[in-house]
Amino acid sequence: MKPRLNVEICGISFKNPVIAASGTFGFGREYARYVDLNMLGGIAVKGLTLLPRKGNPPPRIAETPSGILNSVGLQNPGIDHFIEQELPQLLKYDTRIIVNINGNTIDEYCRMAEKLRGVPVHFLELNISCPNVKQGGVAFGTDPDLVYDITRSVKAHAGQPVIVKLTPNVTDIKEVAIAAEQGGADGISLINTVLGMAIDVKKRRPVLANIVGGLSGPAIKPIALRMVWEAAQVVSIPIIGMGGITTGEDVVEFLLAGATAVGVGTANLMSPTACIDILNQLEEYMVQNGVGDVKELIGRLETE
Amino acid sequence: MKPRLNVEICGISFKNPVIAASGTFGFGREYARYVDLNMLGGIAVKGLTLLPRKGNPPPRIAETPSGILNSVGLQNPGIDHFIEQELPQLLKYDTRIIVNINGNTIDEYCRMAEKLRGVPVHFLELNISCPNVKQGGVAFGTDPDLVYDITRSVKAHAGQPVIVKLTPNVTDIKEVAIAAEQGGADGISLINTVLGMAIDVKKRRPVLANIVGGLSGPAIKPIALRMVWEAAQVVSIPIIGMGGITTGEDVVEFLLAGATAVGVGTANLMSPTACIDILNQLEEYMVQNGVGDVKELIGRLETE
Amino acid sequence: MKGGSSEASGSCKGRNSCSSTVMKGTDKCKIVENVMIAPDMYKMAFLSEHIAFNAHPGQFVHIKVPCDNSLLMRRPISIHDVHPQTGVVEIAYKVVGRGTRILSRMNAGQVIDVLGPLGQGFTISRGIKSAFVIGGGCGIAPLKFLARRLKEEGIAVTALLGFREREAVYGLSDFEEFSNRLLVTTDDGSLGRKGLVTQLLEEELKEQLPDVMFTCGPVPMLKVVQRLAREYSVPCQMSLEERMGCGIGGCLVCSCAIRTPNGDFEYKRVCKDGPVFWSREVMLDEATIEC
Amino acid sequence: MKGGSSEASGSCKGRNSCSSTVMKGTDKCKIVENVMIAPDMYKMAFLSEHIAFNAHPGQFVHIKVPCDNSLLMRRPISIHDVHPQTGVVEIAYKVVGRGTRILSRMNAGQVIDVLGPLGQGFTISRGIKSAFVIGGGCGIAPLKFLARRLKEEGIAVTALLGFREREAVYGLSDFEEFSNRLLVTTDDGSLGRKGLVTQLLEEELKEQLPDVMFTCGPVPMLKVVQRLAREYSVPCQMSLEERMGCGIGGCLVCSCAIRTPNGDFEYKRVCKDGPVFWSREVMLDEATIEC
Ligand SMILES: Cc1cc2nc3c(=O)[nH]c(=O)nc-3n(C[C@H](O)[C@H](O)[C@H](O)COP(=O)(O)OP(=O)(O)OC[C@H]3O[C@@H](n4cnc5c(N)ncnc54)[C@H](O)[C@@H]3O)c2cc1C
Ligand SMILES: Cc1cc2nc3c(=O)[nH]c(=O)nc-3n(C[C@H](O)[C@H](O)[C@H](O)COP(=O)(O)OP(=O)(O)OC[C@H]3O[C@@H](n4cnc5c(N)ncnc54)[C@H](O)[C@@H]3O)c2cc1C
Ligand SMILES: Cc1cc2nc3c(=O)[nH]c(=O)nc-3n(C[C@H](O)[C@H](O)[C@H](O)COP(=O)(O)O)c2cc1C
Ligand SMILES: Cc1cc2nc3c(=O)[nH]c(=O)nc-3n(C[C@H](O)[C@H](O)[C@H](O)COP(=O)(O)O)c2cc1C
Ligand code: FES
Ligand code: FES
Repeated sequence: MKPRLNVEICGISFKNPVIAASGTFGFGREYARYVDLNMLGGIAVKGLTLLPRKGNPPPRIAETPSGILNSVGLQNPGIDHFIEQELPQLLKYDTRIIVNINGNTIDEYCRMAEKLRGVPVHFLELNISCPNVKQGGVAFGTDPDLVYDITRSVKAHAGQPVIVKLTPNVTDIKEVAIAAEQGGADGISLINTVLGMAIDVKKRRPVLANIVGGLSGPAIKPIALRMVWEAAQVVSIPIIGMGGITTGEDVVEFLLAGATAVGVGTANLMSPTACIDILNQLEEYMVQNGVGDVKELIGRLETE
Repeated sequence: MKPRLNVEICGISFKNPVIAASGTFGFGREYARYVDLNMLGGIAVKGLTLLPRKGNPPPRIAETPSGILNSVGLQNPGIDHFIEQELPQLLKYDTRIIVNINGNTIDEYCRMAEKLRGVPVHFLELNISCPNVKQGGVAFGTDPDLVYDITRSVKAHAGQPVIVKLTPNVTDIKEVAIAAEQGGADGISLINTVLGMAIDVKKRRPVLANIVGGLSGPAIKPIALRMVWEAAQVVSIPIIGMGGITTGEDVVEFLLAGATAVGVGTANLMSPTACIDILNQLEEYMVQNGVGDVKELIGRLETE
Repeated sequence: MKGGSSEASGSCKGRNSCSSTVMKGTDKCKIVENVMIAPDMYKMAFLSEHIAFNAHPGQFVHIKVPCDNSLLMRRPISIHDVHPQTGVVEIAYKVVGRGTRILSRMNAGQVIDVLGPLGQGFTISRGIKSAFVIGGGCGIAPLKFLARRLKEEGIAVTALLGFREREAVYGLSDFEEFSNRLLVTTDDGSLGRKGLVTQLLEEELKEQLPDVMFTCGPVPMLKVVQRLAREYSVPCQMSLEERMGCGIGGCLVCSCAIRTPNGDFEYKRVCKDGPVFWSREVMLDEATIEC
Repeated sequence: MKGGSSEASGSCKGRNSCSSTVMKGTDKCKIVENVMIAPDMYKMAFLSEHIAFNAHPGQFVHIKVPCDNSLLMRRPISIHDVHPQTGVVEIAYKVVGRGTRILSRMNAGQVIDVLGPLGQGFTISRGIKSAFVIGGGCGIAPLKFLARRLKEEGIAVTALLGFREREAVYGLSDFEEFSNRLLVTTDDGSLGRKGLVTQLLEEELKEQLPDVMFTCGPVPMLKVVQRLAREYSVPCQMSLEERMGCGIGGCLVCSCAIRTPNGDFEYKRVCKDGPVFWSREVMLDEATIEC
C-alpha cells in the first residue's frame, strides 16, 4: 500500500511535507522542465521586497566543506512584478504557494502583506533572518521583542496564515520561537542560513564580494535539527524544518525532531530534481520501515 | 630560505602558530608516538574540572557531513591528578602548555586558577563554552556580563596569562569578545563547538546518548572564520582561531582573518599526525607565496 | 536565431525551433575517453544522446563532482563538441582545483552525472558571411563546436588563438579543419606569433572587418576584444564565466552586470541569460572570475 | 602477557616485549585483494609490513574512508590475519553504511590510508591448555588470527561460530585448520546446528570447561557468554565495539563502562584500553553498538 504523505498546516493541506525552500527555486519557472511542480508539497518563492532589488555584486557563492555560502542579497523584481508577472504561471500548478517577504521596516512588511490580501497564495513567510541585508534583516530576527512586534503587526494586515522564518544566528532559538508564537504566528520555519565567511588564500581576499554570506547545505544540518527540536519543545504551532536536507532520511530526521513539513534548499542547486528524488526516498523509507502515514513520524523522536 | 613561523601571545613566544586544541589531544601522551611534540606551537590539554568527572554515557560521537558531533562531557581525572600525574611528562617537551579549565561556578574556576599558580604551564584557557555540561557551561559564555565577571575574577587569582574560550552559540560574538577583553583577558580563543544534533532514523532516537552535542570539523569552518574576523574587528588582544582547520591553507585563512595562532581539533581525530602535516603545508604555502614571516599574514585580509 | 533556448530543449526539430517541453533530469553518462591533451588540460568524451542532439555552440554542461560528497556544487564546463550520430559529447577542461582534479582521474567506463545542455549559446544570425573567432587558453574550449557550426553554415572563419606557451597548445588540428585562416600566438613566441592574441586581432581588424566576432577567454583578453569591437564597430559576442549554483537560472548566484538601455545596469544570470552575451552590454569590470 | 601494547609497538622482539618507541604515522597501503566472501561481507588484503609484523590477535586497524571527504572519521576494523613474511594484512568486514560501502568498491592496486595496529588484543596467558573461541556474525573476523595464534601456542581450540544462515557463513576452512573442534550454528538451521551459538556453548560447558574463553559478536550474544562465563567460572575475554574518533586514546569518545573494584564504574576507552576486556569487568548494558 502506498504510504500517506499528506500533512496539514493551519488547516491547509499539503500533498506531502516537501516544500522547495525560498531563494533556491526561483519562482518555480526554471524548475518546471525538470520536475512536475504538481508533485511538490509546496513552493516558497524567492524572497520579495517592496521595490525591486539589484542584489549584491558577484561573486555571490562560495563552496565550503559540505556547504555553500551565498550572498545573493535578495535580488528580486519587487512584489508588484511578482504578483502580475510571475504568480499567474505558478498558479497553474496544484501546490501550495508560500510567499517569502522581506522588509527593511515593519511598515514595509505590512504593506507587502496588504498587497497580497486577496491574492490566491496560501501562506506568507516573513523572512526576518536574511543575513545579507544590512538594515533590518538580522536585527529583526535576533531580538525576541522585535519578532513579537513584527509578527503581531503583519498578522493585523495579512489575508493569509503567517509563517515566521527564524534565523539560527541567535543564542536561544526557543526564546525567538516563543516570541513568534505569542505574536500570533501560524507557524514557524527554520533555519535560515548561518552567517559565515570564506577566504581566498591566493588573493588574500574574502571569496564573496559581500565578505560574509549565509551558510547552507548538509554542513548545517546538525545545527538545524537541534534548533527544530528545541523549538518543538516550546511551541505548539507547526514547524517547517530545513537546513541541509538532501535525502529522504534527512526529511525523516526533521519530522522526528518535530517538524510538520520540511524545506529543501541547497539540494535544488545540486540537482534540479532534488525535491522529487527526496520525496521518492521518503516514500521508500516509509515502505521499508512500515510507516503508513507520514504523520506518524512527526515529533516521534524517542529520547528515553 | 626557511620561512619564519614564530608568533607571540602576551609576550610568550610560540615556535609556530599551530596549537593542538583542547579535548582532541588528550594530555599529549597518546600522540607522542606519532608526532614529535617539540614541533608543536602549543598544546591545549583536555578540559579539566576541580574534581574528576566520569563524562557522558556512550555513544559520544556522531559523524555528520564534513563534521562530527561529540558529547564527551568533560571526562577528566581532575586538576590535582593532572598536575601530579600528567603534567610532568608533558613538561619534558619544549612547547607551550595551555591548561583548559572548566567550572560550574566562578569560584570553581578561581580555585583551579589558584591550584595552577606557580605550576610551570604557560596559559590558562577558560572554557566558558562547553555545551555538554548542564550547569554553568553554556550560560557563562553566552552572557557578556557573566563573561566579564568570570574573566575579572579568574584574572585576580591566576598566575598565568588567561585566554577566554568563546562559544559560537551566541547572537553577537563581538559583544562577548569585548566583554572578555574588558574583563582583563590576555587573549581569546574561538570557536568552541556549535550545538547540534543527529538522529538515527532506523531507531528513531538521537545518535548521541546526550541527545545534543558539539559540532566541529570542516563543516563549521565558515562560521568560525566569520566569528574570528568579527572579533578581530573589535578587540586588540590576540586571538587563537579554530574551527575546522585541516590544512595549511585553512591556517592561512584564520591568520588573515585576524588570528595570531590557531587551534587544530577534529583534524587530530582524522589523523594523529594532523598538526605536523598542517604545519608542513603552512610552510609550503609560505614558500610558494613568498611569505617570509608568518606574522605578515595576521589580520592582512584585504576587503577593498 | 539564438543558439540554445531558455525554455525546453527536449526535442528540437532543427536548430532554430526548440519548443516542446520534455521532462529531462540529469543524465548518468558513461565516459568513453578522458585524456590529457596539454599540461593540466584534459579532454573527456562521454555518452549522452540528449546533449549531443540538442546542444548549441556556446552552451555548457553542469557536472556533478564524482566521489567526494563534501563538494556540493556542480562544475560548469562548456561543450567542446558533439557527435549527434554517436551520442558522444566532448568537453575540454583545465585542472584548477579539487573538482576538476577528481574529474581528471575518472576512467573510461565510469559514469558521471551531467545536466545540460544549458544556457544561451552563440547567436549565428542569418546573412553572416565572415566571422572572427578569438580564444585564449582554456577559453578556446567552446570555440571548436562553434567553428565547426560556422563552417557548416558556410561562414568564413578566421580563428585567432592565444596560448601561454607551446606546451599549452591544444586543438589546433580542429581549427585547421574548421577555419579558413588559423592564427596562433604564444606569450613567449614558442609557437606562432609572439605576443598576445589581441595584438594580432587589432592588426587583422586593420586589414579587414568581419561581420561578427565571437570570443571566450580570460577577462583581460575579453576587455581588449570588447574595446576593439567598439572601436571597429564589429558586433561581438563573448562567453562569460561566473561561479555557479543551480546552473538553470533558479538561484541567482551567477550574476554578471549587464548595461540597461537607461544607462543603469542589472544583474543577469550567466547560467541562463548567458553565458554568451553581446559584448557591448557587458560590464567587464564587474567580472570576478579570471578564466 | 597482554597482546598489543599501549605504548610503542614499532619494533617488537617477540610477541611479549614491545618497548622501543618508533615514530610511525599512518600507512599508505596498497590493496592486493578485495573480494566478496558472503553477501555484504568482504575480505580485503593490503600490504603493510609494519602492521603485519607488529599486530596481535584482537587488535584493529583504523582506516580512512577513501574518496569521500565528507566522511571525516576513520573506520575501525579488526585484524583478520597477518602474514609477516609477505607484509600482507587481512581484514574481513561487512558493508553496513557509507564508509564500508566505499571500501568495498576499492580495487587491487589502489591505496588506502591505515593506522595501526591499535588497541589491546587478546591476552594469552602462560599455562593455558584449552580455549573456547566463540564468535557471532561479523564478530568472527578477529578470531581467525586468534585461533591461528592459539594453535601455534599449542593450545587446544574449540571454535563455536554462529551465523544467521548458510549464505552468511564465511571463514570455516580457516577454523577447520586452526581449531581442534569446529562447531557451527545457524539461526535457521541451514548449516550446522539450528539455533544460537550460545545454546551450543552452554551444552559444551556442561561437558568440559576450558581454561579460557575468547568472544566477539553482537551484544546480545556477548551478554549470554558473559553470564555463562560467570556461572561456569571460566575466565573470558570479549572484544567490544564503540563508535570511534581518534582510535589512539586521545579524544575519549569511544567509552565503555568498566566496573571498578569499589563497586562503581568508570568509562574506559575501547580503542586504547580495549577493544578486548575481561568479561567480568564489562557492563554490557551500557554498550550501544550492536555488531
Ligand atoms: C559557463 C562556463 C563554462 C566553462 N567552461 C569551461 C571549459 O570548457 N573548460 C574549463 O577548463 N573550464 C571551464 N569553466 C571553468 C570551470 O567551471 C572551473 O574551472 C571549475 O568549476 C573549477 O572547479 P574546481 O573544483 O576544479 O576548482 P575550485 O577552485 O576548487 O572550485 C571552487 C568553486 O569555485 C567555482 N569556480 C572556480 N573557478 C571557476 C570558474 N572559472 N568559473 C566558474 N566557477 C568557478 C567552482 O565551480 C567551485 O564552486 C567554465 C565556467 C563557466 C561558468
Ligand atoms: C574495535 C572495532 C573493530 C571492528 N572490527 C570490525 C570487523 O572486523 N569487521 C566489521 O565488519 N566491522 C568491524 N567493526 C565495525 C565497523 O567499524 C563498522 O561497521 C563501520 O565503522 C561502519 O562504518 P560505515 O561507514 O559503513 O557505517 P555508518 O553507519 O555509515 O557509520 C557511521 C558512523 O558510525 C560508526 N559506526 C557504525 N557502526 C559501528 C560499529 N559497529 N562500531 C563502531 N563504529 C561504528 C562509524 O565509524 C561512523 O563513524 C569494528 C568496530 C570496532 C570498534
Ligand atoms: C542561494 C540561496 C538563496 C536564498 N534566498 C532566500 C530568500 O530569499 N529568503 C529566505 O527566506 N531564505 C533564503 N535562503 C535560505 C533557504 O531558504 C534555507 O532556509 C537555507 O538555505 C537552509 O536550507 P538548505 O540547507 O536546505 O539550503 C536562501 C538560500 C540559498 C542557498
Ligand atoms: C572530542 C572533542 C572534545 C573536546 N573537548 C574540549 C574541551 O574539553 N575543552 C574545550 O575547551 N574544548 C573542547 N573541544 C572543542 C575543541 O577544542 C575546538 O574548540 C572545536 O572542536 C573546534 O575546532 P575543530 O573544528 O578543529 O575541532 C572538544 C572538541 C572535540 C571534537
Ligand atoms: S547558477 Fe543558479 S541562477 Fe545561475
Ligand atoms: S577513539 Fe579517541 S579515545 Fe578512543
